[in-house]
Amino acid sequence: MIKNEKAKATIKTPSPMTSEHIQTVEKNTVVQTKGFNLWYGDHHALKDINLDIKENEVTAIIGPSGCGKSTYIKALNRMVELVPIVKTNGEINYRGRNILDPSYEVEELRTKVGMVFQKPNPFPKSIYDNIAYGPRIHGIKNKKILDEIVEKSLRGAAIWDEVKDRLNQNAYGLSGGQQQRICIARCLAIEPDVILMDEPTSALDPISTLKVEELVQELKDNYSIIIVTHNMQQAARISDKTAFFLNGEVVEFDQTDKIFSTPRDKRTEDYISGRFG
Amino acid sequence: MIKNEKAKATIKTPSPMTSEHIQTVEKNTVVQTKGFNLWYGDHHALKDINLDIKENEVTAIIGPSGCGKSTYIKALNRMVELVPIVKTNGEINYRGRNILDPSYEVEELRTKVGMVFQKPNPFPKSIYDNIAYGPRIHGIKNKKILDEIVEKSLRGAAIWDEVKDRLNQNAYGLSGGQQQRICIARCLAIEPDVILMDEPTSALDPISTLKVEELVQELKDNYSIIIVTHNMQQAARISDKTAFFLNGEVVEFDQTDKIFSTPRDKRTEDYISGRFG
Amino acid sequence: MASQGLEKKHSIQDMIAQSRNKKGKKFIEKCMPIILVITALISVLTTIGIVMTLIFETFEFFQRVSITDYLFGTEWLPFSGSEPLYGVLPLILGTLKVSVIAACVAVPLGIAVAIYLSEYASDKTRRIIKPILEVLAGVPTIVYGFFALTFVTPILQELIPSLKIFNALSPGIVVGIMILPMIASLSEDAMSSVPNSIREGALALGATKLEVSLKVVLPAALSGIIASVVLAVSRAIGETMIVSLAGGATPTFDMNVTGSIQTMTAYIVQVSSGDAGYGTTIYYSIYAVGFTLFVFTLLMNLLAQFISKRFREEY
Amino acid sequence: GSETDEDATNANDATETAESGDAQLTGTVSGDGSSTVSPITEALVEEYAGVQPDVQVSVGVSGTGGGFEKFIAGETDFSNASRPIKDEEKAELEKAGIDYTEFQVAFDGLTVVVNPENDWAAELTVDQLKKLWIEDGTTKKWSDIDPSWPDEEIVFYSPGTDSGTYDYFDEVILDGADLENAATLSEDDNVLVQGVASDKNAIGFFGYAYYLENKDKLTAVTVDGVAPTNETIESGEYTPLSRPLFVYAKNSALKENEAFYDFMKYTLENAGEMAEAVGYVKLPDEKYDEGLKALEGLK
Amino acid sequence: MKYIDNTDVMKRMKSRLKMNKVWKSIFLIATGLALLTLVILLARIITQGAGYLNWDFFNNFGSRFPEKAGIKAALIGSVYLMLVIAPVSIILGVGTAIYLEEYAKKNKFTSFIQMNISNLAGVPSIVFGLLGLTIFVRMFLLGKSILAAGFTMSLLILPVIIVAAQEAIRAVPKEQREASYGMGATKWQTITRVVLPAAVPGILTGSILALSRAVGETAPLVVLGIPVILQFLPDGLLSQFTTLPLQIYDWAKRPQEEFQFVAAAGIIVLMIFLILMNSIAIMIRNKFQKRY
Ligand SMILES: Nc1ncnc2c1ncn2[C@@H]1O[C@H](COP(=O)(O)OP(=O)(O)OP(=O)(O)O)[C@@H](O)[C@H]1O
Ligand SMILES: Nc1ncnc2c1ncn2[C@@H]1O[C@H](COP(=O)(O)OP(=O)(O)OP(=O)(O)O)[C@@H](O)[C@H]1O
Ligand SMILES: [Mg+2]
Ligand SMILES: [Mg+2]
Ligand SMILES: O=P([O-])([O-])[O-]
Repeated sequence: MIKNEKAKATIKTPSPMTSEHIQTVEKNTVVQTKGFNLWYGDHHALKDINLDIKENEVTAIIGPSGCGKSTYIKALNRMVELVPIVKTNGEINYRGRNILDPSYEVEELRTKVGMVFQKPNPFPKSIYDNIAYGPRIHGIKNKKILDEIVEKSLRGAAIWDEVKDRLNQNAYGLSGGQQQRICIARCLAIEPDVILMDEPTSALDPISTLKVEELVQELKDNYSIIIVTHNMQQAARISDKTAFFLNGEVVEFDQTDKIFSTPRDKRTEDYISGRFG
Repeated sequence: MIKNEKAKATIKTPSPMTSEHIQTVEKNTVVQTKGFNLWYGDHHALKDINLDIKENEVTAIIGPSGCGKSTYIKALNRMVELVPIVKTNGEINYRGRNILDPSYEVEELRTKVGMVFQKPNPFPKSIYDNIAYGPRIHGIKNKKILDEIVEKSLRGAAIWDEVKDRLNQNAYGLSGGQQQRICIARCLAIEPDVILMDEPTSALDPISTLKVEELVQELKDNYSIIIVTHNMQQAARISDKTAFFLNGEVVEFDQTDKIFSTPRDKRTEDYISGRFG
Repeated sequence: MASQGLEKKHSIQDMIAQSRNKKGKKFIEKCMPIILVITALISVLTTIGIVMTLIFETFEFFQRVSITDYLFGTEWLPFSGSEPLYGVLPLILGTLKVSVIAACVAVPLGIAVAIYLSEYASDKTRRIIKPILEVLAGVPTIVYGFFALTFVTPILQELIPSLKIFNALSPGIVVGIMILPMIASLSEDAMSSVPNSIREGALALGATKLEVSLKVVLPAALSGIIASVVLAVSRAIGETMIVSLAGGATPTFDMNVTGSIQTMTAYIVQVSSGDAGYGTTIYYSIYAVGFTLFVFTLLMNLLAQFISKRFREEY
Repeated sequence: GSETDEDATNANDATETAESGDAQLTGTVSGDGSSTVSPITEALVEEYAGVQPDVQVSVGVSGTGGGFEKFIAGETDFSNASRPIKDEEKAELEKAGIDYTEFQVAFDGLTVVVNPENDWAAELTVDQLKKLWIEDGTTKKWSDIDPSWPDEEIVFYSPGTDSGTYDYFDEVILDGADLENAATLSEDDNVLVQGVASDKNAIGFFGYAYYLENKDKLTAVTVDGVAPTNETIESGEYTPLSRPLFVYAKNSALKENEAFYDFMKYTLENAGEMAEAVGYVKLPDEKYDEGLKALEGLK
Repeated sequence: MKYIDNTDVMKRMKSRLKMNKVWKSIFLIATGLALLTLVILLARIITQGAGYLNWDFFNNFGSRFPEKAGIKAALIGSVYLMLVIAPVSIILGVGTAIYLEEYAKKNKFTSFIQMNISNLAGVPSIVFGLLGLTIFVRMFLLGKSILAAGFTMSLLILPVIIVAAQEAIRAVPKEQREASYGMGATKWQTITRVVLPAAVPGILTGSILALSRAVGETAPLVVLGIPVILQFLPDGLLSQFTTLPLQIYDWAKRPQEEFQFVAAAGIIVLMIFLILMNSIAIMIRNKFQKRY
């Protein structure tokens, strides 16, 4: 597990603990999780999590059902607070500021850290209104600016061509894969810094899955992406780094190719080879 | 794909089409699907399915989401009829009689062809009553016989020791894995001939999954089992034969080891190697 | 795309940052919960209002009539010039007669309708029949009252010659018809919320629809069904116009259902649309009866809640 | 409303008799009370709307007691009553500081009726009525009253205990004794009509108006040889079963509310006619003049 | 070691299937019976009252002549009453529901409010009449006005609306809220822009059904002392008025037989009013049926 306070400043120094340092140029850390614990009531769901998420990378989170993957990424934009019995301690620093600090406005945080969910969850509104939702709640009313944002976001989510002629139709008329890309576009519309994705393709067919995967690859040029997936091949295909969670702990966190070729931990190996999960 | 009318009578005759004939002793065919088609309204969900299920074997059905796996096994006990818009043609012969024949009473069929569902669905009753439900509706009222059936079925489902002291407690108090085994026990209690399982472990934790897998292996001594799974390792581990479905068609059906080592079809290979799904 | 995105990236976030910290938004965010709590408190105030309204006049009543005479007296003769008697039991009995008859009509029928709609009928049939039944529930009670008096009673008199014009049977049956849709609809809701997966579990064992309905769905929905019955019966207890019109105005303390009765509600209507002088004991008695009625329905409702909490099925 | 000429002819030219319709008034008048009086009031309100369309008169039908309750609470300008005001009510009014004046507006003849097939009891004396109606703990048969009458159980129908009609009957016929327990009581006089009309052994009593409307289905019993008719009731010959109907008016409202004064004046001028039109009996003319005089004194 | 005897099972199968058929017909008959009652009820009313339904009936005030008696004041009065009840009860009801579903923490106070609401739902309407008389007519000096009656009726149907709104709000999937919060929306923004729009059909359906109950209520208005005899239309919310059921009740008690038919005609109007409201509710429900 990794423990480096100022990854930003660290220069390439090979170390057995922080394997990402092997890379030639160390990227900026966007989100740094330090000694983070989370309880649902009495249930200790996340145990002493330490993870650094780098800029313009795709970080995959894998692990068996119930290991805390969703909980972890929901903690990163404090969505987990919607469950009233949640208690946390430790630190999660976004761009250097601890988001767990009560003075940190969640609304502000969430405009920076966007999220795409497992089940496509567009609003039962028109496609246009779905995308414009975010800008609007943040006070952007100018129709022309909104038009621009909508087009740009839909293009960004690689769905503009499919829907440009029916922006006023209800988003529920779209297929699951299109809906999911609408949700991604909706997230892009406020131009977040980090995008969290919780099994974004698990409800999609193979072709839609492929489209979303390609999209993720493109998006990482501009965004830092954290993606939860139960599909290990997917993690292997699209991510730069992979974290393996088990029973609320990070068992291993490393370059994706390393995790899949030469896992250090026996449990990681067992999981990857399909021996459980 | 396979097309043999009287598998029972067939003697080992090597053939390029029916790869199961390579086996030394040909087992009896229990369920034979012949030119079976199924529509949900206009949507052609199963296309010209031909599959022979043999006695005392585990047949796995794999394929990406939406390819028609659940639809197919629900057709085998006509549960699919619960969707009012379903239309079918072709034949499904169970022990030589076409179950699609309207004169075939579904209730009779379903006492022969049991089913275990994806999400554990015990009745909100005591454990005992859950298991005794089937025998009771079939007219068994004698308390002693019921007791015996309950014990035997729970033992059969490898959960007797865990619940024997609380048979009168509500089944909802159990964990997901236990509930699933209760459902299996409930199915065993009416002593079916065939057991259909629709992703029986997908909602379970690794340890429960293991238990259920072991159970399936044991059960095949007495039952013919058809199991849908999205976990390819699972299919490889526990099944004798595997059918790969794609877009409502059977792409390949063969001995499991063959499917996983040397698939004949490119699409099968792609799927197995995780290139989609 | 990438470079363009980068360029514009800051502009949207900048716009967002600009409009943030607007006072109005924060103010609304702070105010709304307070406003909403106030609306929520209105229902509490209503209850307090009801209890207060009833309690003062009831207190005045018990200055004049002893509580024990009221609670245990078996004769209710407030209008007797010589010696008025205020034993509430005949009124309660009248109310019970009507409610029990209503329940006998509505519970089996209502549950049968619910089973039909939830387990047998097609989606389309259900969507047509449910609203029609809701019309039945929405028929104003005075309409039912005249229906009982001018249609049901004469028919019943053909069958039971000794039946009086005013009786407990006819309004009982009609109140039953009135609450039937409530039981049918709420029970149907309870039954349809039993997950299909449980139904499928039973069907897959070879159970017939009847066996699924009676042995799986019904028990699973039992708490909802019982709660609907209790609610419907408490509605029957509170029903006013049907019993005023068709039940009569003679409180009797016997088990006869063919003769005239009076219920608590009918008494309140009788006095409040009648001749009793303001400030008389009779006048105050309607508050005492109203309070009794309130306590009755309160108990029924607590029972309903207890049942649905105690026996709630988790699926 | 659409009170046109045709309307006026139907109303026996009631509008023409109103000489107070010159000055157009506005204002609201509200009343409540007896259901017995309400048909007369309704007729008056209906006609008055033709005279003074801008005066809003509204009248509730909460029964005599209910009407007084609202009168005492100060919510109404006048209260209809089918019996004289009670002492408790007087006391409450005094406590509330409300001065009032009682006006008689019409007679209601209580009518005792039997089924047309009943040929034995069409003529009764007050004593027989007492015997019939006073509770004596037995199940009564017609033969108990007069041995020559049939040996069959009597079926009784009476207005509800809380009605003015019941009160009045109880007072003048039964002298306050309890009414026959077996009687079917109803607040709805139509039910009584139905009951008596459908049973040979039935007897009942209710307001004269209900008898008039159902003459063909019922036989009115003569009391001490006098049949209830407009003449016998107005002249006072039909005793003791005719009772006056009242309107109680709030003095302060008469003074302050010109519309109310005008409506009351209209009432007293036309009540007799309207009463007859809806099945009651008018008072002797002097009575109305007395009322008008008293009213003038309150202006 | 087989416990289930196959031939026995097959033998029983026949009788079980027969039972299934028999009971299915019983359930069907029960449903038919309920519907039949409605048909009889309506048929009787229509045969009695249809003859009196004409333009004059809608355009006349009450009258002592049955053939001239009309329903104008009552119909308009009922409409006015709705105009008060609908906004008051829906605003209070939805507000309460939002509070309970979105803001309230699961504590004693909340469950007390919840319990209180379901208790109120069972309080007889006549008791609400007593409450309205004391509070609105007397204490707030509203008199027997539309406002007083409207407030009383609003409280009467409030619990029903709260429960319907709660259910509608609860039915909005958690994912919808998460999507909104995930965009940085505040709670109130999420409620007004995501939750309420999605819940509106459910809220409206429940509210309209509750309102249709209010239209038919008689007992509380009798207690309030709402007048029946008047020859004018309301000219404001503090005006006096009357309502359909009161007018019908008054007619039905008249001595003249014709008034029975006038009453039936009134009932037809009331039923049309109700069926209209119910149909709107059903239309809303069917049009916006859940799409998640
Ligand atoms: N709202 C909640 N209340 C209580 N416990 C919860 C809640 N949500 C999750 N948990 C528990 O926390 C643990 C981690 O859950 P989480 O949803 O993060 O798992 P996951 O890794 O995302 O699993 P999956 O692959 O099934 O989505 C589980 O044991 C779960 O039961
Ligand atoms: N009730 C239904 N009505 C209409 N279409 C349906 C229905 N159920 C399934 N389908 C469609 O039939 C196809 C096959 O569905 P099915 O559930 O059999 O897939 P599956 O292979 O079991 O997928 P999964 O792995 O997600 O369970 C899908 O395209 C699905 O959309
Ligand atoms: Mg998850
Ligand atoms: Mg499936
Ligand atoms: O309404 P009453 O005339 O019976 O008081």
